Amino acid sequence: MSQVTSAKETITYREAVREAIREALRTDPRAFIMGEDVGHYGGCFAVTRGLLEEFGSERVRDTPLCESAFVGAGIGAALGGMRPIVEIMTVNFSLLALDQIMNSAATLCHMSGGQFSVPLVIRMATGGGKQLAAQHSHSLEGWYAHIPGIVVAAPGTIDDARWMLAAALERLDPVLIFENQTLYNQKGCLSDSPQRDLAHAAVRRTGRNATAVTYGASLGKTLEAAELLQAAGIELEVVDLRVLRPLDDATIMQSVAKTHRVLIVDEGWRSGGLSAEISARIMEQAFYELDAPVARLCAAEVPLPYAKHLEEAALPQVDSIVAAVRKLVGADG
Amino acid sequence: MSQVTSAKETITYREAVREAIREALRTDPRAFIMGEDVGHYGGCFAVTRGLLEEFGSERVRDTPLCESAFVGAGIGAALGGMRPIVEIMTVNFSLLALDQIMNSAATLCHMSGGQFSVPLVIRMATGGGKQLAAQHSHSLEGWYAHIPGIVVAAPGTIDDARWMLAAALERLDPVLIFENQTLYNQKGCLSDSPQRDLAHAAVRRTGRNATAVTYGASLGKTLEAAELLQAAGIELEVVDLRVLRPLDDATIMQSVAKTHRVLIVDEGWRSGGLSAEISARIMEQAFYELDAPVARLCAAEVPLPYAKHLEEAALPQVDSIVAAVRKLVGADG
Amino acid sequence: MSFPPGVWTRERARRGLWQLLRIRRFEEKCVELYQAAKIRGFLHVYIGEEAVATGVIEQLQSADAIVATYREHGHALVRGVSAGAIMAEMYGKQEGCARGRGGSMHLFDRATRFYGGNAIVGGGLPLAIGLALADKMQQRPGVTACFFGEGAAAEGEFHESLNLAALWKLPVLFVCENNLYAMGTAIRDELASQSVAPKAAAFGIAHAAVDGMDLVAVDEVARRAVEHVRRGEPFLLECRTYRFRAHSMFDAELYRTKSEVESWKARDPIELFTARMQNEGILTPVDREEVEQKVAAEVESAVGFAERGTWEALEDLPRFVYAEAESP
Amino acid sequence: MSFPPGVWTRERARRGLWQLLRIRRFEEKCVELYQAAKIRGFLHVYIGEEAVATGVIEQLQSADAIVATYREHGHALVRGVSAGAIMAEMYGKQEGCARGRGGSMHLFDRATRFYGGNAIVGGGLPLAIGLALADKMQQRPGVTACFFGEGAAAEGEFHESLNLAALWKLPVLFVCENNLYAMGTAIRDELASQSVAPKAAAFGIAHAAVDGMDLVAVDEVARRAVEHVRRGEPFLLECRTYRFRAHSMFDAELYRTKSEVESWKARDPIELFTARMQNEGILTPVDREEVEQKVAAEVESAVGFAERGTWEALEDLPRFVYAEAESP
Ligand SMILES: Cc1ncc(C[n+]2csc(CCOP(=O)(O)OP(=O)(O)O)c2C)c(N)n1
Ligand SMILES: Cc1ncc(C[n+]2csc(CCOP(=O)(O)OP(=O)(O)O)c2C)c(N)n1
Ligand SMILES: [Mg+2]
Ligand SMILES: [Mg+2]
Repeated sequence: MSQVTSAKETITYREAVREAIREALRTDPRAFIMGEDVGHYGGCFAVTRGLLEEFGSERVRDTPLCESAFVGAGIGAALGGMRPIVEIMTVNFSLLALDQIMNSAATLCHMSGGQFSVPLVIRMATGGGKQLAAQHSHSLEGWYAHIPGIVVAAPGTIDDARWMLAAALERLDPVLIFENQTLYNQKGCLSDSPQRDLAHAAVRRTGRNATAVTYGASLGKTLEAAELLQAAGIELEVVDLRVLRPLDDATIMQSVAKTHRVLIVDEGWRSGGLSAEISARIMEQAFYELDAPVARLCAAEVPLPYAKHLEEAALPQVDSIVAAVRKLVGADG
Repeated sequence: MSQVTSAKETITYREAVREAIREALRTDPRAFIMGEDVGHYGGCFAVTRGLLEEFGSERVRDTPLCESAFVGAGIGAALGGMRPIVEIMTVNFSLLALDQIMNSAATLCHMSGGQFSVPLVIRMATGGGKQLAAQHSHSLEGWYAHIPGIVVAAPGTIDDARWMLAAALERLDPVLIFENQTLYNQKGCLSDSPQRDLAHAAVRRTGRNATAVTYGASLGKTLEAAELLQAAGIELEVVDLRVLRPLDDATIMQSVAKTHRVLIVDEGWRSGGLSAEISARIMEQAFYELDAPVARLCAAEVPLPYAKHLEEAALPQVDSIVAAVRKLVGADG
Repeated sequence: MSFPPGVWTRERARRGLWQLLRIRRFEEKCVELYQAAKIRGFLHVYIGEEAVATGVIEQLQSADAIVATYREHGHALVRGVSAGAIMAEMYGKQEGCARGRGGSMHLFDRATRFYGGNAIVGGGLPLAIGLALADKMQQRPGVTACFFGEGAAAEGEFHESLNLAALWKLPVLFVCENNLYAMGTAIRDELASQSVAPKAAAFGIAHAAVDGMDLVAVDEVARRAVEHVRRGEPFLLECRTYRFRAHSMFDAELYRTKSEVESWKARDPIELFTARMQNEGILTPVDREEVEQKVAAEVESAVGFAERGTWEALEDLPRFVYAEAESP
Repeated sequence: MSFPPGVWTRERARRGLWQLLRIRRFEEKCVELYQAAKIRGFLHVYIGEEAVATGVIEQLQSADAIVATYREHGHALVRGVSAGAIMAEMYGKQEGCARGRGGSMHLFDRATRFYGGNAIVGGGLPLAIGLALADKMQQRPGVTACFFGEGAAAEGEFHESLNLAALWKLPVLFVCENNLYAMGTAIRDELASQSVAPKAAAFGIAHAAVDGMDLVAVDEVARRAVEHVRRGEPFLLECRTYRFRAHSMFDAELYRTKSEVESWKARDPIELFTARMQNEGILTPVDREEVEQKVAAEVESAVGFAERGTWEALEDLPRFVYAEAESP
């Protein structure tokens, strides 16, 4: 297991998450990680590889298959003074634990009149693009962001993969962290100024002509699209939401006030997704700034199919982002 | 058990649902109902009272507490040629079955390339207003409307309570019917022209000055508000969505084109709720018709509290609807 | 059940009777107050089952934890949550043990490690697993007692939680309150096998079934069960009991006969215990009278406390959705 | 396992061998094609476990139903889903048995009542309950066979489904493929009790455990189990087996030793069965050779079929989200 701490080495998103977990386990005796195959297998996406050897099976705890019980056990352990990091393999399986998440984790603080809090982190992989079909590919993080009482984070960069967990563990509330499966192999450098921030969106690229609001796996695609658009003389500002609940309205509205045109790129399904919320907030808070209706580019409303060409067509891609921005700024006619 | 079939008698919403179930059991030998306490207890909201005696315990089937398994069994029975009506006591408990609903019911048709379909109806109570606190009161129907592969219906009138089930049973897709718990005691007459429609929104009141888009329990409150507003010279058009997935855009946009001002009233939480989707669609389809930004009046983003005054404050009420409309039309200065 | 010598001193017997009566009289008052519309929402009373909470919780120490269901007034009372705070909670007052946000189904009390008040059937079981895991990982000697009905034993979380408790050797006392019905569904329609305790065997978990109407019996078996758990292994205790009243305030009781109910009332845990203690010469009719008076005063004072309570300000509605301060 | 006379005619033995080999050779080809990037997504092979699907499914009739997991190529093949349609599915072609929408984990076939291909562990169990309920309510004599791993036995749905099957006396054959691991988690870390069959006892469900590497044994026990189910009661059959390959194509196999794998390979179900049948004089080396050739031809033809397949048009992406026509 290589030690990756220098800011200047290239590391993968996977390694960044692993370092974050390792740091938590090293620095906080209350922290432990549990989930299916986090130990002996090394994590279904190899995120936790090596941690069992370093921290032992109490703190890197393999669970049987029982999402509801081990998420609930995470809630209970948090109530009992621990700082559990629960890993659910992928978001589709988290539905088995949704009762615990919504009816317990998200409500206990309020229901108890503030006596109890649930400092629990739940990490899970999300998203399509790996041909894993309709029971392993959905992007439900935006949907989770509907639930009061939880915080929802979606690290889209190596830095956020590295530092958001620490910020999450500092909170006393349940924080869900969604790691897009297509990002694990992404390589990059850690920046010199770690941002342990769980409150703000980030402008990843500035531009004058239009704003793209996005997060997670679409961030990279959108930045690529911005590059292509630049060549065509269209300057796209790219806002990375980072945190899906609570949303950082100020950063979004600032960008709207600057560009007056907005495209939301979201790998979740369109109807009732996070993209709708952002559009609605812009409607409410920046209606008179708009030069054109806010546009959305989302996943097709289908259970994601296996076949590569169908799956690709179902998700936002660089070319469809380019096309949507061009349409938004009226570059096509 | 009184026979309620004449259109002119007054019946309750509860009785209307019961009649709908009875009709299904009488006319289709494949239909049966199952769920917790639908039989001997008579249904937790007394909806199914008397049906066990009439149809026997095979077709009015009490289940143990096991939401995931009995919803999954409904899916399997539908695959096997039956027409199950599954009752989940309230929407909060449906989270225990969400894996079956999203990962199986909603995907099987697509995943099997159209070979299988799941003609299943799932009914459940939804909504707050009865001081049942944070594990029995939420309005998640709009959230469910995010899921491709299912149909979501929310009968807000006695007629719809009576006739939507038949329309649902005619479909080969999973249909979720959400009955707001505060409506069961509502009384009214059945209209002469039963509408077995599962595709259209309905304009429940016409008006020139603004449109309120709503459904379910807020429908009555909104109509009351319209009455009050009328007295103040403000004509509110009231659109009852009826079906939350798929949404009937045409009816909404027609009303927008007429009034140019829209308030969405939704007892679901605001962020990422159905209200956002409607606002976003109006943004996309009727932006240039708008004289003011679309406004939303939703549930406060809290797990619903027990105390009456707190719960009331957390939900849209007649006076808050009136105030929101007045603000929308600029009646307050 | 044999009568172990020395266990039931007069003091202890008075205390046992006191706990039983506190629950009974408190809940009788709740029903009255429900009819007077002072209490709303769902109200599930425990009348008939008092010996279970009393017999089990009296074995616990202050560092132990409790997870209960929506039928938990009795558990909260025996545990030492103040009757006034419970009543105020049901009134929806700010002085309630959940500041009026929980109501009857969601009593909470940090001071006594009373973790609710869970109204999702079976939902408390995983929480208990986690609480016990936290105790174990922090080398604290605590026991977590988790109460649930036989109806909950059909839920998958029951199975998942037992498996985790056994695999991880967690100090959880599972207390199944088998009152033969889940709402209106009789146990024969709920569970393929009609007793719950043997289900623990499938996980290698120690277990016992006991007459839940008999405080002496529950007390004895629960003591041994708690000792077992304190040594670091789970235990499942099934208490066979019966609820004398309707499931909630919205129950026409179509599913059982009056005579069945009456036959169980003949084994009222309070009368059983009183008679037994009087027969053994441990208590006298005067003890009963005195305890009744003490209890009546406590209930009256709880109602007074609730009546005098205040309403949480509306602007505080959004509080506690997220934590306000570092917890200890 | 005694060798019941007359069961294994030459014809039947050749057929058994043929089914075993079809799975083995088909999946060996799949692995090759995965490495060649013709197949993508998750691919879970059944190599080592072939005697289970073969031994069980050969007992079923055409009106029976099957629910399987993501490790289901073998089950689909034995059931009679065409190898070409399965391979085309893994290629993502329109001619695939799920029109390319499912891939390896989601094989479906209406004609043979093959209900998937479920990739939520435990998720198929309730479906099987419902299919069996539908058969029972419609007075059809069908058996529903539901396959799942020992890992699934930790999920709550296992418990819930067994309870329903027992309560409602449903014709479900639960087949637990106990291959000792759930991905990389060994059974001792998954289940408090290391055998699955006795869990059925907690529900009063008839059960048996069998050596899943021995086709003769599985065949015999499965026949009796299916007869039992056809009389209208559930049965749980645990097959002790082992997967020779990695869990999926993304598995470094850190959790088990090479020597453990080798020791199981010494009990390869195909070699065991071949040797046994040859020892008994039922089959000859020539039989094996001929069957191998037949199988090789089938696999080759399946690949050809998949290669020649076509891509679903992009505009058909939204199809089948909702049903297109009345189902029979
Ligand atoms: C998951 C879930 N399903 C259904 C309900 C509705 N419900 C409340 S209590 C109850 C019966 C529970 O029976 P049991 O566990 O035996 O407890 P008892 O009420 O008899 O004490 C039901 C069905 C619920 N609260 N939670
Ligand atoms: C609900 C759920 N949780 C986790 C997974 C990821 N996963 C896929 S297979 C598997 C192991 C299952 O083990 P077992 O049931 O024994 O079947 P086997 O793979 O050994 O045949 C896991 C954890 C999943 N698909 N579904
Ligand atoms: Mg009960
Ligand atoms: Mg396995």
